[in-house]
Amino acid sequence: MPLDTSAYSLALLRVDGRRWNELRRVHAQIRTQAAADGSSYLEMGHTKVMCVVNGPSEPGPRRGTAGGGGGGGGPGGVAEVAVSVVVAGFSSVDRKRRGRGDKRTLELQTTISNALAASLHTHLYPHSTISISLHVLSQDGSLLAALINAATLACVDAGIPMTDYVVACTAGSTSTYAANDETADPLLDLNHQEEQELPSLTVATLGETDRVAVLVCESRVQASRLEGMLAVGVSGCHQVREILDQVVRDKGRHMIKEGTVEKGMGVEEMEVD
Amino acid sequence: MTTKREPEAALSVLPKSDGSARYSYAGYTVTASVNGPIEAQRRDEHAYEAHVDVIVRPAAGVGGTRERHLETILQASLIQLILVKNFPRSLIQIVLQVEASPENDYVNTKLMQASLNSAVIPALLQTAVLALLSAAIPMRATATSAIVAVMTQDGASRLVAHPSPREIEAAQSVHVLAFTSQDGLLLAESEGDFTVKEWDDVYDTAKKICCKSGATKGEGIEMVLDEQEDSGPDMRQFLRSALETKVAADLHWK
Amino acid sequence: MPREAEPSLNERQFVLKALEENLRLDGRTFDKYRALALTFGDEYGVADVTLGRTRVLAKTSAEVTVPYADRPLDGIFTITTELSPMASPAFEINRPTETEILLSRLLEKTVRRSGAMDTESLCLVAGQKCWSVRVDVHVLSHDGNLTDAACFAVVAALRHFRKPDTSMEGGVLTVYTPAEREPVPLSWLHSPFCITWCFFGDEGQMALLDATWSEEQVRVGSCTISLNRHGEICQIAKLGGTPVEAVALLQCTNVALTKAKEFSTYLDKKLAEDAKRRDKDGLMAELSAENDR
Amino acid sequence: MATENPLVLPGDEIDPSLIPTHKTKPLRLGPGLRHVPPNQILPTLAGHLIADHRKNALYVEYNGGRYIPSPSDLVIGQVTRSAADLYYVNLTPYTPNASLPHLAFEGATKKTRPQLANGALVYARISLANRHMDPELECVSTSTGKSEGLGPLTGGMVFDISLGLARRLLMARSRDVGKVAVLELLGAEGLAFETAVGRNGKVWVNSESVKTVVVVGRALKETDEKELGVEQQKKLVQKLIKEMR
Amino acid sequence: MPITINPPSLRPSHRNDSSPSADPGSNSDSSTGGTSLTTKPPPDPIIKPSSSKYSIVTPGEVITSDPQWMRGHGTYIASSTTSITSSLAGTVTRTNKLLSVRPLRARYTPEVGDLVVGRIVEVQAKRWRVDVGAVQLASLPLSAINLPGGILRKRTETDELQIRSFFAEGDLLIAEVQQLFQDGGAVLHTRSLKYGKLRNGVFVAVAGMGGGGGVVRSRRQVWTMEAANGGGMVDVVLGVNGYVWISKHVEMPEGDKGASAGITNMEESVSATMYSSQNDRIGVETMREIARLRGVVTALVENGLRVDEDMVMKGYREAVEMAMVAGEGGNEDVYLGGEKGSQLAAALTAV
Repeated sequence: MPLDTSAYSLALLRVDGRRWNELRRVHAQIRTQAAADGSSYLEMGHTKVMCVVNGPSEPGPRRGTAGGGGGGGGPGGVAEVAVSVVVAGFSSVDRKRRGRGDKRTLELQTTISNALAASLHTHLYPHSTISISLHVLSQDGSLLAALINAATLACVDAGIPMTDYVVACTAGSTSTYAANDETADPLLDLNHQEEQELPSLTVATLGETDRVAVLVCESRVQASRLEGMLAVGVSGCHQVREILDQVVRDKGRHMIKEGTVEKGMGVEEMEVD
Repeated sequence: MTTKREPEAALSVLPKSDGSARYSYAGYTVTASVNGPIEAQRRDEHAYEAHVDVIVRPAAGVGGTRERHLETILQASLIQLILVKNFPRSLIQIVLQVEASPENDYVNTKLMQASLNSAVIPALLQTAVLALLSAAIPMRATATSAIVAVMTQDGASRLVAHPSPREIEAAQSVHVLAFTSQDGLLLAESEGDFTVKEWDDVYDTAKKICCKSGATKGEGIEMVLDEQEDSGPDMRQFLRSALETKVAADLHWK
Repeated sequence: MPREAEPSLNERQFVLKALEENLRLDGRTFDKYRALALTFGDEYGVADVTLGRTRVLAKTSAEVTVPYADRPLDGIFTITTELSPMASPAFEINRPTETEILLSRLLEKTVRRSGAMDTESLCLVAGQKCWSVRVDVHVLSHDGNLTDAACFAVVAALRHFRKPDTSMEGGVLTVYTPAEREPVPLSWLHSPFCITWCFFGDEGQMALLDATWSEEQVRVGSCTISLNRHGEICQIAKLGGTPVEAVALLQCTNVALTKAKEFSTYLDKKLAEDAKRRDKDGLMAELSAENDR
Repeated sequence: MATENPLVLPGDEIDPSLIPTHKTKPLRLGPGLRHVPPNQILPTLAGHLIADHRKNALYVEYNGGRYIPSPSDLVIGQVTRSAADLYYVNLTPYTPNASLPHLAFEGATKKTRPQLANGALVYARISLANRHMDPELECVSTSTGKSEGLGPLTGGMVFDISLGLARRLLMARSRDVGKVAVLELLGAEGLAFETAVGRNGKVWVNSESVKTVVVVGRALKETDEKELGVEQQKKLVQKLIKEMR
Repeated sequence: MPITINPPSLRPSHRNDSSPSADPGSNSDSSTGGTSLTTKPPPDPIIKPSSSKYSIVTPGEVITSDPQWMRGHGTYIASSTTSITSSLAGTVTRTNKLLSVRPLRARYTPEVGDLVVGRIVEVQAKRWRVDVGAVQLASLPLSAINLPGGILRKRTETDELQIRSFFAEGDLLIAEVQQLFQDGGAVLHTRSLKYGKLRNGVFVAVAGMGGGGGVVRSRRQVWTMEAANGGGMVDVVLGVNGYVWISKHVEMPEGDKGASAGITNMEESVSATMYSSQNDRIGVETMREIARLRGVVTALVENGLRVDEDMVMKGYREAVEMAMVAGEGGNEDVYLGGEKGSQLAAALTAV
């Protein structure tokens, strides 16, 4: 079904009523699975994903390769970040099943693993593995972004040291690549329908910086429009970071109030010293 | 395209392999790489000899049963040449990449591949031997190979050495033979209908092609073949000259 | 399958130290490619690309088949990349490595998804017969920057390719052999090229084009940008790795555009040269064929 | 009459006139030859057959292939991991590791032994090589107890070269016999650097200046790949020195 | 070429929800709702202004850029700055000049002297590899266990050969952390009568250290209690690593009277059964009470409460009470999941 982009120029509203720079509703929770070391559930609009983190831990002897000194971990004495993504058959309209060897899924896994490995302090955990399993329950665009955000949250929950949150969102442009339209506006956080029709890219930044960990563009677009899209994407990432950070803080405060965590040093007390 | 009548070879063409060769003749172009001796996988490890792994990859498409069959034939021949006992528990890996096969302008591709099963063997074997020499893998001997087709024409059978794809298609039987440099029969693969007499003739013809060496070149006068040219180039001499170039370059400082 | 050797500590440190002094081991500047060479085979649709010590062979083939049920008006176009132990003993047949999957995805996105070829033109009889064009990418030698070399080889092979001519008369489809009718080229829309940047340093502040294998082993991240000479981005893939300043990425894209234009010019030149050569050959071939008869 | 140093291929018959005969010394067969009882000598490699009448030896000179460990060779290895009392050291990619005991260093005792990280380079001698066993290394001379220049290689860069060039570099008179002069020439141009050559096709180069290491590395690689003679090596060195300045 | 960064727009997001809520399930908190949300704290203040009585730091947050502090666990100094930045979500702790961040939750970090419950994962030539819920497997050297036949017996090669007869893969044990490797790996020992192989009971793994409902280091990790409803004596072991063991208490043979018999004697007499993997007969009543205790522990964890002797005992009494109230046959019902678990937790927190 083609997306009617003509309406946009009139009202400056998108199909779902958002303005160009608005995120969809982001809802997130951490500690959703008691049995895991870290877990999260995240919704970006109607894209819903779940994440479970186990580790860092040393794999048992089963995995040990021949001749290896018993133990996993990545090269160079750092922890390996193993990511598995399962896309539920019911998550999208076409209900297509994706097998294990699906290259798109494997690419998602590699991307998430490499993005997090750059922020996680993996050097603290030689010969261990941090295993992250992600489950996609519902898809409505910005899938990679949602997966990265969920994985970050779950790693925070698991108490794995990291430089900063790795946060992601998508950005697009209001007209198709063919139209060499200089007036095309950038868009933030695309849904499935927009993603199908418009050029889009996924950006992930390291926290509030402008440093880009992931940049994936799978559609044709004029190079001149990249700058605008990237800028909107980066600012979107910063917004996402605030939201995720708030989720973590709320949970933490709640735990202190319940008394399950000892209160920290008030920073004022430090000042007194 | 016209197929080249003279074989061409280049050694050590791939900088990252221990040894490699590119060989083209009669429309076939094959590139081979040899790595070894390297660590063998547990399941391939033999306590007293090296495991020789041959991988044949078609130019188009992924390898299937056809390639597995070729691999088996080549592997069996090559372990006779390589001194496998020199490297116990290790692996010698030979990868043969077919780059081009002779085109038949009168048939569309894909259809004719099935009938070409054995015709590619001489090219594969020759490339493998060259690559092994380039990788300085110790060998008992070198080998040369030839293909001979038995054609029936007006009730009389005729032998054709180095047949073209069209001739192979029309042939009654096709035979691939390989001989070691010590004139031993290394490989014989036959397809089609033929009599023992025909096979004996094929054997003689193939042996002449494979085993006439530079020194005895002049003796090939009493050829059974109608045309001198049909017997093709002197494979052994070709092999030697290919190596000569390579060794001369390697030892330029001497 | 033996594991890929890791670079020694000395190599790791030295490569980085040299880069900090603006030096590469082979004396190139940061944005310079190694010598690129393209040769076409005797057959149509075979491209042999060397980039320094990296060498990739792409071969195109076509056959008539039945279109996919959900796309009756489209032909089939596939790119297969299978890394054999020829490239490195660490690769194993039928067990795709991460390198292989990422390479295959990149080529897929760059060439196929960007609509470089008009797949509708491959349709012969709607829903019944269509051409299936496939490109097989063979990596003969892997010394870094496989992506750019492979992409160039694929595009070159496809543009060089000629498929058998066909005709439809009274509901009868005829596929002509090369002897009957001269084969025809594919319907080609634009030529995308991959340009891969590799990042080095703690914050990915150093960016290199066309990294060799030993450079790739110590990089902290990479970004492959696919562009055509019209300045259209077909695909960008920075799949994780150390975060890089957004502004630097934009600069990388600008440089990539000029490189893509260079690739495009080089390919056009090579195709023209080959066409000329073939024309001469064609005449010769016809003459000799005449003689044979 | 057979030529002086003929090309031989595996399985070729060797002209008996080329086999050196010596009254007292037994005939020694070098690399690339095998003795097939009772009295046949056959080449196993392609190369030039060389007879050394003084030592009563016969061997095949060749270049290429993978390094095969042989006792008392000097090699550059890379530590892959450490076990309870030895290091596992890799000599060439994809081959089984050699072992280097923790105590095979100069003055090493259980308490004081060099701590080598994974990925560190060592310059070592092969103390044991046997087709049925993984090779063993040492960084100390068993007779003198001294390192004699062997041990960990810190800093610098290691370059891969062909086995033939490595052999030529290790020759006592590499310039005259081995016809390789780049290192000497570069030194004569005033570059200060140190090198260690491994028989396994590796050269380690270290210098205060990163630039020098890069230039030395390029000179070696070009000499190797383009098969340069001494005169061409001179030109190459001059070109590189000019670029450098 | 600068990138323009647009200020974040207002969103109808829950995070601005500032309705005070006492519901513990809600993940919003009113008291600090508005601080430092829409603007990034300036990077250079000496002390971050955001603070409250529940001060939490999150990854990437600058704790201080005052150079007088030293960085500890859970922090890092970003390249090209001197600011100590948090790498974890947790609370800041200070030891003299050392600043560290205690995570809200993390895997168990072994410390010397910790009492842990572990499971054998791998048997090697001279040691076992034990899963204790830490980042790395702990190792238990053959030399660090009590060998049958007395404490003074020397380890022999026969022992090495029959290493599996002491502990095999999957066996559970209680041990103490004896020392730590440089990379954080733990070495265990079981050279005490209190330690050794576990049997006659049930294993529960609860989330690791650092709160969020886990076992906390406390005065007593192991105790024996009298179970209700004729369950007899039950042992509870709360491994510091979050692994819990609840089992039937087995009197040491002649243990009571032999208190003065000397340690060595006792060791010898125990040794026969020391490495047995066979359970004793356990009465139905005891099993039920063990199951109830297990239910209490999981309920505590599920509701984010501390797990220590005090809480477990209180919880157990409460659970027995609840079962009594439920009336006829209620004693049989030991299930404490879901609604009942939260009920139990509510009762405990109310006290």
